[in-house]
Amino acid sequence: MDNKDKNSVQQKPEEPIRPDKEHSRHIYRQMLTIRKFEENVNQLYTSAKMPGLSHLSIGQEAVAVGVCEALRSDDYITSTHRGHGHCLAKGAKTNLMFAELLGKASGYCRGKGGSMHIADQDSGNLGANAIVGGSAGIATGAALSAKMRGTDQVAVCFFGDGALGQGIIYEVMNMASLWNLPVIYVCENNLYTEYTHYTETTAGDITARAKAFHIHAEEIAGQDIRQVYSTSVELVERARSGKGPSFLLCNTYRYFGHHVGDINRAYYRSKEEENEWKTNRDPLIIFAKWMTNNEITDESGIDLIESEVQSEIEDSVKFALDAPYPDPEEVNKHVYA
Amino acid sequence: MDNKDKNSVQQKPEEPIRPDKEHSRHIYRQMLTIRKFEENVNQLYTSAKMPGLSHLSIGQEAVAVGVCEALRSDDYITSTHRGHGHCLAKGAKTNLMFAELLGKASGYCRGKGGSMHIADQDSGNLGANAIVGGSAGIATGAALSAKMRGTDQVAVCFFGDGALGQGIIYEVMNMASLWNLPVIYVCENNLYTEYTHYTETTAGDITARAKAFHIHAEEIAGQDIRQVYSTSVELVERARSGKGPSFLLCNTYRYFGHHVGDINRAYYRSKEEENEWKTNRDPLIIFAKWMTNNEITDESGIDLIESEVQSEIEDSVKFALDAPYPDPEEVNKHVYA
Amino acid sequence: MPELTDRVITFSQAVNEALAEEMRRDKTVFIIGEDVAEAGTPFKVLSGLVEEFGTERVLDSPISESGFTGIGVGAAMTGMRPVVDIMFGDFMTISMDQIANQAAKIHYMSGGKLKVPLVVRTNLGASRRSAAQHSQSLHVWLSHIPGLQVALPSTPYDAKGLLKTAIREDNPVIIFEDKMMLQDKGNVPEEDYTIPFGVADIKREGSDITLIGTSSMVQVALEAADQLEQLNISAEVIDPRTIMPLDKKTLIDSAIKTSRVIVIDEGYDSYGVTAEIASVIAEGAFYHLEAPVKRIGAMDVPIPFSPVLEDLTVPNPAMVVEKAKTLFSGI
Amino acid sequence: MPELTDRVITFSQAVNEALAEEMRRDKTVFIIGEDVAEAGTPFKVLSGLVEEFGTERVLDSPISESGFTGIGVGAAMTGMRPVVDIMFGDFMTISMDQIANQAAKIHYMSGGKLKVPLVVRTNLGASRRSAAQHSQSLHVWLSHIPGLQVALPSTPYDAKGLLKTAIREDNPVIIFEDKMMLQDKGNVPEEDYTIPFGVADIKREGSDITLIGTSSMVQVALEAADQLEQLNISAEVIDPRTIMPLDKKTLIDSAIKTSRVIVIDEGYDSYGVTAEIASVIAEGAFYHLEAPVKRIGAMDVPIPFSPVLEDLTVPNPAMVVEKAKTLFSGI
Ligand SMILES: Cc1ncc(C[n+]2csc(CCOP(=O)(O)OP(=O)(O)O)c2C)c(N)n1
Ligand SMILES: Cc1ncc(C[n+]2csc(CCOP(=O)(O)OP(=O)(O)O)c2C)c(N)n1
Ligand SMILES: [Mg+2]
Ligand SMILES: [Mg+2]
Repeated sequence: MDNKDKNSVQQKPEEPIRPDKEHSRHIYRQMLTIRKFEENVNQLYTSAKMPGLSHLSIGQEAVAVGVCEALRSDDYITSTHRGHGHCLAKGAKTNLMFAELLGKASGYCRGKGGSMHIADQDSGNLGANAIVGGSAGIATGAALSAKMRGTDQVAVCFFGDGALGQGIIYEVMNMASLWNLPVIYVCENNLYTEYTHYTETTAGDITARAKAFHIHAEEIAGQDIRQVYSTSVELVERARSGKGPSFLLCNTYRYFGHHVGDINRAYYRSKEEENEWKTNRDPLIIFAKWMTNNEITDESGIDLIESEVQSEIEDSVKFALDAPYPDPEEVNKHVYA
Repeated sequence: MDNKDKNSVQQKPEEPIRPDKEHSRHIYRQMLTIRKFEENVNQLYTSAKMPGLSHLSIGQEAVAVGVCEALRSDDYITSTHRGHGHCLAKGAKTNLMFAELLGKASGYCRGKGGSMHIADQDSGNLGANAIVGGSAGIATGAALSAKMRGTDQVAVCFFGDGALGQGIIYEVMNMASLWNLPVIYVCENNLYTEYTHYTETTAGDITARAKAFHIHAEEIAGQDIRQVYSTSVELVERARSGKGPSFLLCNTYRYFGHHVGDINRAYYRSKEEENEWKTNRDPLIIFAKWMTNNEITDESGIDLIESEVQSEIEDSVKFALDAPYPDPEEVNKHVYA
Repeated sequence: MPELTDRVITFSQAVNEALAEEMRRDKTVFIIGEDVAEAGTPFKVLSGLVEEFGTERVLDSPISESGFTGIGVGAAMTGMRPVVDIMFGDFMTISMDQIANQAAKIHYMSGGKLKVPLVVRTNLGASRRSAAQHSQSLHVWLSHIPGLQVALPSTPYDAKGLLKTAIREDNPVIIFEDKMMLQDKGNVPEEDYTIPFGVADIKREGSDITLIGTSSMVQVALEAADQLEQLNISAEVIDPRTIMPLDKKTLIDSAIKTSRVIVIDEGYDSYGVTAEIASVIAEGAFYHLEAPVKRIGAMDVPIPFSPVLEDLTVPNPAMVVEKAKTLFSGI
Repeated sequence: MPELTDRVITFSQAVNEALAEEMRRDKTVFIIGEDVAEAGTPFKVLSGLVEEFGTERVLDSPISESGFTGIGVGAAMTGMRPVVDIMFGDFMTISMDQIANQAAKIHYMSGGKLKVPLVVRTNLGASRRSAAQHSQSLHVWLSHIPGLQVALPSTPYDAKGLLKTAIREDNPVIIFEDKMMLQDKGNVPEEDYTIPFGVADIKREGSDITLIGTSSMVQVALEAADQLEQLNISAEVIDPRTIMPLDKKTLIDSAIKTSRVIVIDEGYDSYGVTAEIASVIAEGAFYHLEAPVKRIGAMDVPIPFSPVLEDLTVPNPAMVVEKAKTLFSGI
């Protein structure tokens, strides 16, 4: 592994595609929704209202939103254990998601899936996946299916740096390349697997792994939504127009622990590192600044979005807390279709 | 996949290490032993004296011998379903191998393993493997073990182009690179998996796959034993001296079918292609020519080797045919140590 | 029950016909696996399909069982009906995550929203001198995982009918063929038919003992039944045809009728299919059994290469007859 | 039987102690797995080991279960005694080829020449609201494969003793810990001791009914036994401790003595561990049983996330008591 600075993110030189004003505000709202959604997830956990654990993607919002904004709603995504962001960015509703996280019948999966298995067919989300690398085949299969059915749908496979350890990733990249499938492999390198720095688990050069299969690969700063969005637009266009698969490495960071219970992190990473990312590389701050600098909106516009999102989230939490649990008879339904 | 000529083999520019005369004759004998061994395996099959099927490596002798001649007897190898060559090259005896292939009690594995599972601990052969890619972990683990035990042993993992489809190969290459293990991944690209050309199953660039993990990789003409041997000496030296893993891509060809029963091959490859390799790229012919040109031996010297090998093989076949089958009580021995 | 037909074809032809018919009927059906196209698999079961349906629907894959099984799962979730070909059942060990953690659970985990109409076609059975990594019968693993269905055809007729049902099912189905049965012949109608899952087939009626066999062990049971007839023992032979779902009622009813049962399956004996079936019957027919339910599975050893050893590990009619005799001698 | 000792430690500490002691005793023992070093695994079971033994013997691996299990196999074949850590039992699906086709068979396939002294440490059990891919109990799969041994400690004492035995064994051993038991406390002697495989432990003596429990289901059985005592039913509770090898004699003898049996295991019910044990007893104690052997496994559904559903799927003492009552009421 190159002993490159942990925090280094590579800047793409080109000026990214510039979303229009309304789209910019929408993008900001989406990122903020993810952040507030997950802050509340953490809250629900610490107040013992949420069963089990949950993995927060706060800090990584620009990747989820930047990629999904480049997709159509009938395009597919597959996601991971850290999947709330992908799910929301692809179009899921916060109330049904909270309900799922609380194990309620009105949740996306009737409470049967929970945080690690949220799927929402209507928005093209084929599901989070609790097996690291477990959805790589599914995304690639969805791309094959799109090609076979003659649609121009595209499939995006989100996964973390840790999933680079799973052989299936290489198996399916090989096939995607051979068969020229419309699939984009989006690797979110947030520097850590659970509690181990990626340089201890990842030899060599990440994008070179994809390139070895003749897959077009790019590495970008995952905290800059404009870069993520514009690169994604290019890669989606490639896939949709039959130019085949690609690999997008997004350098990013999770602010919280591996899961909500991972509070004492000093043995694997420093407070300084966390602060550096939170302060100088926060995707919301960066984008808000760009919006105000470019007169897309002003402080009060941002405050308005903030309060709208805040009240949506509050309503959603309330909806979920009030929602009923599934009936006991549900337990052995849906084993077979 | 580069649409490179099927038969292309890349020549390494440097003059290989030149084995001394005696060693040259030994190398020739080893290659010839493999060839004659397998010709007799085919014979035993067609005359219905061998149970099951068997995969012949005739045509690929230079890879097995070139690599194993660079190893010490306490170095390790792991092998494949097409493993007779590796096994003999590492030091196994033809009589005990024939006995194993016939399912006899005096075989290397008491008849329990057969062609696809021959192992010979005494010569450092950790076993053939009937799972494509199945031994990649074992070889890498042997290298880790050597490092942990503080020996300077080296492990070689032989596998075919088809094994490049198995994810485990990439998982273990990653770890071998991270941990700087003394392991050499030897990929024998004989152009086909079972009945499919490797270009239909292998995207991109093979050595780039290893290099992406920062593994030193070389591609050589696998029909030229001098090249195989000299490159192997280098790579073994690297591994032994703590410089880490490497990957050796050997371009080669199997003359026979995927297994002894694969007689009608026209639907997947041409007679012309087969003849081209047998005539112009035969490792035995090439090396014999070099030996005579360089006065290492003359025609009669080669004939002598031939007749010695021939009689050894004849004795071995006879030994195996006469050997007794295992006792029925053997059947449930060795399930547990 | 088989329709009356004079047409006799092999097991292998029946499988091929089922695939061809379903692929003609439904454009979303496709095949993916190693050497499935021009080679038609090493067993030649798929010969001719690529010629009719092209390489777009008969996909030669790299040797990536985990990857292409996963691709099958994803394709199944998005409108296709893939038939994933795993060349030897032993290789499913490599794709068990995709089968047992993904395919099996997605419908349930999504609260019933997503479906995985996937077929995994693979095989089981020893006796081919292929040694320990090419001879296993691992069907019990799959039967243990909720969400999967497991079919074990024992005749050409069943092979065609069960495979068609599997392809039309909205759930993942693992269908195991015994490698030794591929050339077996039997009556197979030309018309379209399917065989419902969870319905056992009484292959032979009898009154003194029930022999329950799966896959090629049905033939072993039938041969044993013939031999038992010589001894004046009337054996009923039942083939569950699918072991998940399992037609417990037919098995228990027969056990109640005959009061003696032997279960024969080619998986390893311990913790195998025979254990489930034996325990279902021991419970369901408890008050009617004259003797304990007996189990005959493959010997609990890695399958040896040497023919003299391998043959000892697989159940055969003589073993069944011997075991049956002990059930009548009083103990 | 436990030595007399006052020292009380947790299950997790017992495991940690076993590893530390074996690593001190034998330089060839090492640990490999995800986040095993500084993090000491997410369950913190290995805390402190890397500090004592260094990163050379406590290896943090990439998330490559198949790869590092294979590395374990290779290291085991060449003089080391690896303890491979699979974070959740569900992830073994990814390394099943390395476990079932390689580790399990190498000794046999090599005619007894090669040995694989490998330990795979993993877990089983639901109830943590971790949903379908982090809650399974797949131990029956391993028990089905000849060449493997399977240990299921149910107390801190057994956890230490069985793990030590596993590490000293010359065969591959899969040891499953229940995630819910890690904080359970119990008496554990400081001295070195091992527990032989294949020897069941009678955790409580009784005369009216035998409750056979595995892993955390031993505790469920013990609680059920307490409740049954209130009903004047004397329950014997037996823990097989290893299910491969299985101490059939102790189980059958108890069944003969009590004449009624319930088997409780947290794997899926169908084709699970309960099937094997029930059928072994139904056969071995056939002439002594007053009622059919009853099985209680996990419900045959992917484990649901929602607590209200998940709790329905796992066997509990009330279910055992209810089932027991039916065995005494006539039919
Ligand atoms: C196959 C598998 N192995 C191990 C785990 C346990 N696990 C869950 S998340 C995780 C780390 C994943 O790291 P990464 O892919 O970088 O994603 P991140 O958590 O950083 O988003 C691990 C090891 C798992 N879920 N699946
Ligand atoms: C995991 C696995 N999948 C499939 C097979 C069946 N199979 C045996 S050999 C082979 C082709 C191997 O090709 P390659 O690796 O190039 O080796 P070669 O036969 O050319 O020496 C296949 C598919 C297998 N043995 N193992
Ligand atoms: Mg990460
Ligand atoms: Mg090849």
